[in-house]
Amino acid sequence: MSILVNADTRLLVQGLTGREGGFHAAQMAAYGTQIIAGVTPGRGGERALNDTTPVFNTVAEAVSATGANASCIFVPAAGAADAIAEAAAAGVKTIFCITEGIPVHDMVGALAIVQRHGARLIGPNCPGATSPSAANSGVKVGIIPASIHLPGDVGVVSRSGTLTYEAVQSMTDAGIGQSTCLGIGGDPIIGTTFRDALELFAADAATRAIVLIGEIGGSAEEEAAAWAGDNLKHLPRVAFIAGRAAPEGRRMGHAGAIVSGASGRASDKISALEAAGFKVALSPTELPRLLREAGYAPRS
Amino acid sequence: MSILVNADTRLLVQGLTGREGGFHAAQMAAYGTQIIAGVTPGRGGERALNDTTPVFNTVAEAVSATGANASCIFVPAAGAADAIAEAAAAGVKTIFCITEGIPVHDMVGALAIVQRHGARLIGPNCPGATSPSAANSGVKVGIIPASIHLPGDVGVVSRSGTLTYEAVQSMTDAGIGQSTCLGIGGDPIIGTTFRDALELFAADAATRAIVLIGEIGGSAEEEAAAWAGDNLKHLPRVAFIAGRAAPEGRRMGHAGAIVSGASGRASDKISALEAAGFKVALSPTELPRLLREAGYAPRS
Amino acid sequence: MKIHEAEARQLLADAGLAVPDASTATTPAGARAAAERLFSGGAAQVVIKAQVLVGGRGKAGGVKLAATPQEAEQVAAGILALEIKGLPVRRVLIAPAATILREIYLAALIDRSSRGVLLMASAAGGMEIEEVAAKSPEAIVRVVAHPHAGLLPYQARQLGFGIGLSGELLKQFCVIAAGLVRIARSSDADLVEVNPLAVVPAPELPGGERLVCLDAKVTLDDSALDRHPELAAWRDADSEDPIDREAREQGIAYIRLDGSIGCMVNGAGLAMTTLDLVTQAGGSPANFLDIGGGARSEKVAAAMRIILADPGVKAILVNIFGGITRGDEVAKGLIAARDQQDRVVPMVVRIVGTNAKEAAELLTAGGFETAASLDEAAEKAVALAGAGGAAR
Amino acid sequence: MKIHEAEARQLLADAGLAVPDASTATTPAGARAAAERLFSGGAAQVVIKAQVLVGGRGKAGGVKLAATPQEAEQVAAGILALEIKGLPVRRVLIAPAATILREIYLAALIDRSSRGVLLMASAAGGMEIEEVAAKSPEAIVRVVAHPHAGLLPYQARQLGFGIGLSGELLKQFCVIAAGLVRIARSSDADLVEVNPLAVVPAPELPGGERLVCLDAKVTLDDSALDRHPELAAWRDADSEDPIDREAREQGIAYIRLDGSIGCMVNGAGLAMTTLDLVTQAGGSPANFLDIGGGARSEKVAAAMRIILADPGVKAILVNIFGGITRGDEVAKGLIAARDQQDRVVPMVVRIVGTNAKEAAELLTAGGFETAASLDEAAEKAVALAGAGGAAR
Repeated sequence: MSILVNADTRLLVQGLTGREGGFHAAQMAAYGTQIIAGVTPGRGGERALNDTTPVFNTVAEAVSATGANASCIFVPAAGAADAIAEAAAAGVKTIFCITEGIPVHDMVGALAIVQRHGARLIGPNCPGATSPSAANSGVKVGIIPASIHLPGDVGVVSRSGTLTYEAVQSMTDAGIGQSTCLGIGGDPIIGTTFRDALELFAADAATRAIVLIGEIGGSAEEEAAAWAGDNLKHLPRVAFIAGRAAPEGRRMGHAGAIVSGASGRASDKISALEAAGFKVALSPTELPRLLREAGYAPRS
Repeated sequence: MSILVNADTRLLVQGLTGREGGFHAAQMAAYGTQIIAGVTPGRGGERALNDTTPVFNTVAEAVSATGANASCIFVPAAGAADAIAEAAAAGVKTIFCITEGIPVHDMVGALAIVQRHGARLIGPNCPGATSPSAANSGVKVGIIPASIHLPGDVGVVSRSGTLTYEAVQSMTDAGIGQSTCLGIGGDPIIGTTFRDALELFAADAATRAIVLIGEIGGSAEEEAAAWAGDNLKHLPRVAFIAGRAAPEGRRMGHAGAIVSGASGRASDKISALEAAGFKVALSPTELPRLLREAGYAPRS
Repeated sequence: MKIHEAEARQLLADAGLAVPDASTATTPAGARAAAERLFSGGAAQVVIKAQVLVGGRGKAGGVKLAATPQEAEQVAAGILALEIKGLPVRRVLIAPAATILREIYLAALIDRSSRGVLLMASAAGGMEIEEVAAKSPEAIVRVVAHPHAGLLPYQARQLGFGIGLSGELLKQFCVIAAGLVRIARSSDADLVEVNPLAVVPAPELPGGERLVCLDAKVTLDDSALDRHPELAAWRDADSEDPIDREAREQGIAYIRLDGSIGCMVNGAGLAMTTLDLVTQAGGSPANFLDIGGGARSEKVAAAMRIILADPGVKAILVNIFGGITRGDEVAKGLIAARDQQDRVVPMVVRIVGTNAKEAAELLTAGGFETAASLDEAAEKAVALAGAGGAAR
Repeated sequence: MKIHEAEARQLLADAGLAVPDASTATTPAGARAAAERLFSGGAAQVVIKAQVLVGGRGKAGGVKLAATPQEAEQVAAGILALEIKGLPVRRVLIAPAATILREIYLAALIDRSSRGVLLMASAAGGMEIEEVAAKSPEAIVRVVAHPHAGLLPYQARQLGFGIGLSGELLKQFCVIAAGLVRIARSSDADLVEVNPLAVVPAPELPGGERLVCLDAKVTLDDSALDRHPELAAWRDADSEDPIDREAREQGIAYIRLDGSIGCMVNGAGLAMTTLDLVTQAGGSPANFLDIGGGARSEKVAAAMRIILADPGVKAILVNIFGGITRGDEVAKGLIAARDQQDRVVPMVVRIVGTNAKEAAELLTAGGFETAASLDEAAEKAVALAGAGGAAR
């Protein structure tokens, strides 16, 4: 049906009473997401989202009172790693962290706690995930604009925010819909990698093609390609890598986007993806054409 | 066949070149245990146990060179928790720690690392385990004297050292043999609890009765009894609790053996065990008689 | 190792927690001087507290208020003359008396079941936690700290919200809770307890209240004292019995009891069992004594000295199950010890296991009474102690 | 944020690691005075090192020896007159020259793949680790520190044995390796590198050798600087371009490049893509600029100022995909910015997503050149930049 978020997602929003959290929670609810609880320490007992949604002091209380099974975190950077740990320890299994600017050592600790509790983190510094759905209302968690989506069967995974919107919009404009569109975040230390996302898509019966949108820095695209070469043969797959024109040694906005020495170059990533059977676009607008060339046809 | 140690045990000894480690390793080998490696940082490249056994600087090297699957630790207290972590991180799944006097906060950390790597720790401050075997040579790991054992089918689990020997000797003298005899250690924080041991015995086809030897302090006996009441109905079971005459508030030798306020009393443990169908002896020498009264008969 | 309130407060203060300024004194005059400082610093009343390593000092008259330096001196003189549960009061702590609005209980302790550092908090401070646990167990909130990272912020909040705190008090509570875990970890403490953690007026703060640690109890892990020489120096050697000190220095676990049968055993579990069987046989043990594993003859002789230092001992039971410990070593130690002894008491010896045969020969040659089983040894010891075997 | 060697050495020394005594100077006379101190302290030679935040200073003549205070003054004068990779040398470090027996590489860094702090060590110190990785990757030993407990003792030993150390040197190595992880964690550093970690003679020690940290490179996590004001104060504001500083203070990610087309984009990935497409269309970008999410009109105006401060800019491409960012806000900012501008350069604007329609109306009313797709916008920008669109 989709990956990570679907009609069974019972979402709690950490930071629901904040400006960002409140705004995007309303957007999510309007798209069809079940938002069943909020957590803001010190605001327990209030109600939010036009009085529809209870707010709790702790995630543990929220989970025990509402049965939330996913969380979306809009907590400021200084407290976000703690919010992630709190969600994992309370038994939330799917945790999206939208917050950007979390100190990287905080993330090392938070991720270890996530793993210890058998949870999954998406992000931080990520736009979230949307699973548009033709059958019933779609579900989105995070900040991806609802308007760009079309229900369909192409899985999209990306390290960046607005670039993803650009790519998805071009697909939607070309009549190519998405099973799930997932932003994994641009930080050096993230919970869900490209490879993890590909594994999820590979196991999802509703996903019939893959779009991977990477960028310079690190080797996550290469690692995903190495896995995909052996395990993703059955799916048409295309990719785009941002940063071909980026100079060495300069951090291009994202904390993770930096070419250092021989590692992290766009050219290496493109080669690795092509070797794994990905068609690699030179512009996001080429993605629909390449998908078709890779053998993908939208179901009519 | 037995629990924890058996003919497949490929043992490495951490601290093999020390006085204690060398002495007990020789005893284990004489009993039939396969000792395939030793680890002493800085002594890598030497050979020990009459030149039969290679010594390595690190557990990782030892495991990769020899395929060791269990470890017995005789490292001094200041380094023992680190030795436990090293064994777990190197992939050793069954780790016995004989060392006593390890700071308890060190054990909190070491146990978390053991769990993170999916390993099992027995001890610390424990005498180890022996699986006597009629079919082939027995296997013992730790410091339990070989002479007290008789091959058989009663599982023995105990928090103490010499008291265990006393109990096992009385069984052996009465012609009642053991499947495995396990000392879990007398410290407040230990890797394998009474309940864990009972679960292992319950799943072992070669164990047909249980002897549990507890003592004052904590509530591990009560927790084991609560589990056994529901899950151990098929096995005759007897117990002995040391410390009926102990005064409140004084630590009786073992760091774990203390009656504090309303908790840790012998009388509560005895009640809990009796409620779970254990026959409770007033002296270790009564155990053979009570085993028979509980319906156990040695196979002839 | 237990440490006194005064030192426990210092650990808290060193960790940056809110602990009222206090001094200690060993004389009434010293207490008066300390009180004078506090009164001139603005205190309306002072509290004078006996520094003894047992509970219940309040009920025993060891905690009193004073409104003037003169009164402080008199009160201190009274307390310094007390003996509480057998322990003389050698030092008092003098602190400003606080206006307590509410009392909270908070402790960090090593917990066996969760195998970690457990935080316990209750809005019902001031009383013993065992009492709260018995009366209203639901009033106790528990959280297990992260095994390596200590108390995480969300865990501290969980505790604080759990006992009904909010706002400024919650923030202060979180700092204190995390601090207790930090102290437990950095000092290798088994227990760091603040009771009461008091809510006191603080007109300068939003909410008008703040938290202060009015009493503190810390127990250090004996196994870790080697790496904390500065804490080990806090051992209250004055209040330690000389015999207890010798046992500690010899590595012998010794606890004096009230009976007449001295016991020497190897292994804590077996030693407890020996006490149980002596009691069951109608006798009364004079001590718990574990000579440990692999004990040599010198240690056996030391153990004998320790046992005989108790004038109540009328008979001795030696029970050794040789594993690491060699039976013949113990037998030699017993023979040597008997030769050095001033006082002769009847003795029964049971040695089995490693080198038991050699031991038996030595003992027989030495004319010792022996026993084959532990039950038999206990019965013989009770008989040897004779009418004196009952409790003194 | 990169910090200079001098400050990096201080972090190491503060953590108790073996770092030779050193001073810094901003004048030749200061260097002479520092050298005099070292010579009178017993140094046979001193090394004078340019403090610049780029690699390769040795090859650029920024590291030199001196045998007398006079020579140190002359050498320092020469180095202080250098410009290395475009950066003027404003300060030198003066340290005693060591007798190096062997060089080791050791670093603690944030590692994406293992999602932890990775320790890398190599017996081939002195060269860049990338070079070692290319030539003999098997010579690099790696260990990932525990996520909360830091480098565990066994992990430090694994590293040390892995690069062939033993005895006294191994012990020292373990202390230093654990220290680097401690520094990385306590300072929120992405990288703490010691290269070379030198083996030097130490006749006083068993083995006759010891380890000293002869150079240090530390990069701090920008996201964590707020909680380390003492480290943030080390920012080398002198060597920071005023425009870079304005961008940083405005929360705008800005990197100046060599081309003629100024770019204003929301989102790092989209900004990189915009650069790629400008390049692909035959143009040359003048900068990377990400105004971030939810930018308001004031921030748009600031971004415009920053772009136009670069005299090489001949045309501007604005590419906004509205999500959190509202297109009409950006359009208003652009209109306001144009009104404030001294310099007028041609501009093409593409705004899609949230409030794109309102934005389009504003832009059309304002007479802006617009584009529907990113590809079209890139082509128009290249055309607007005209002949000047090639690299300057």
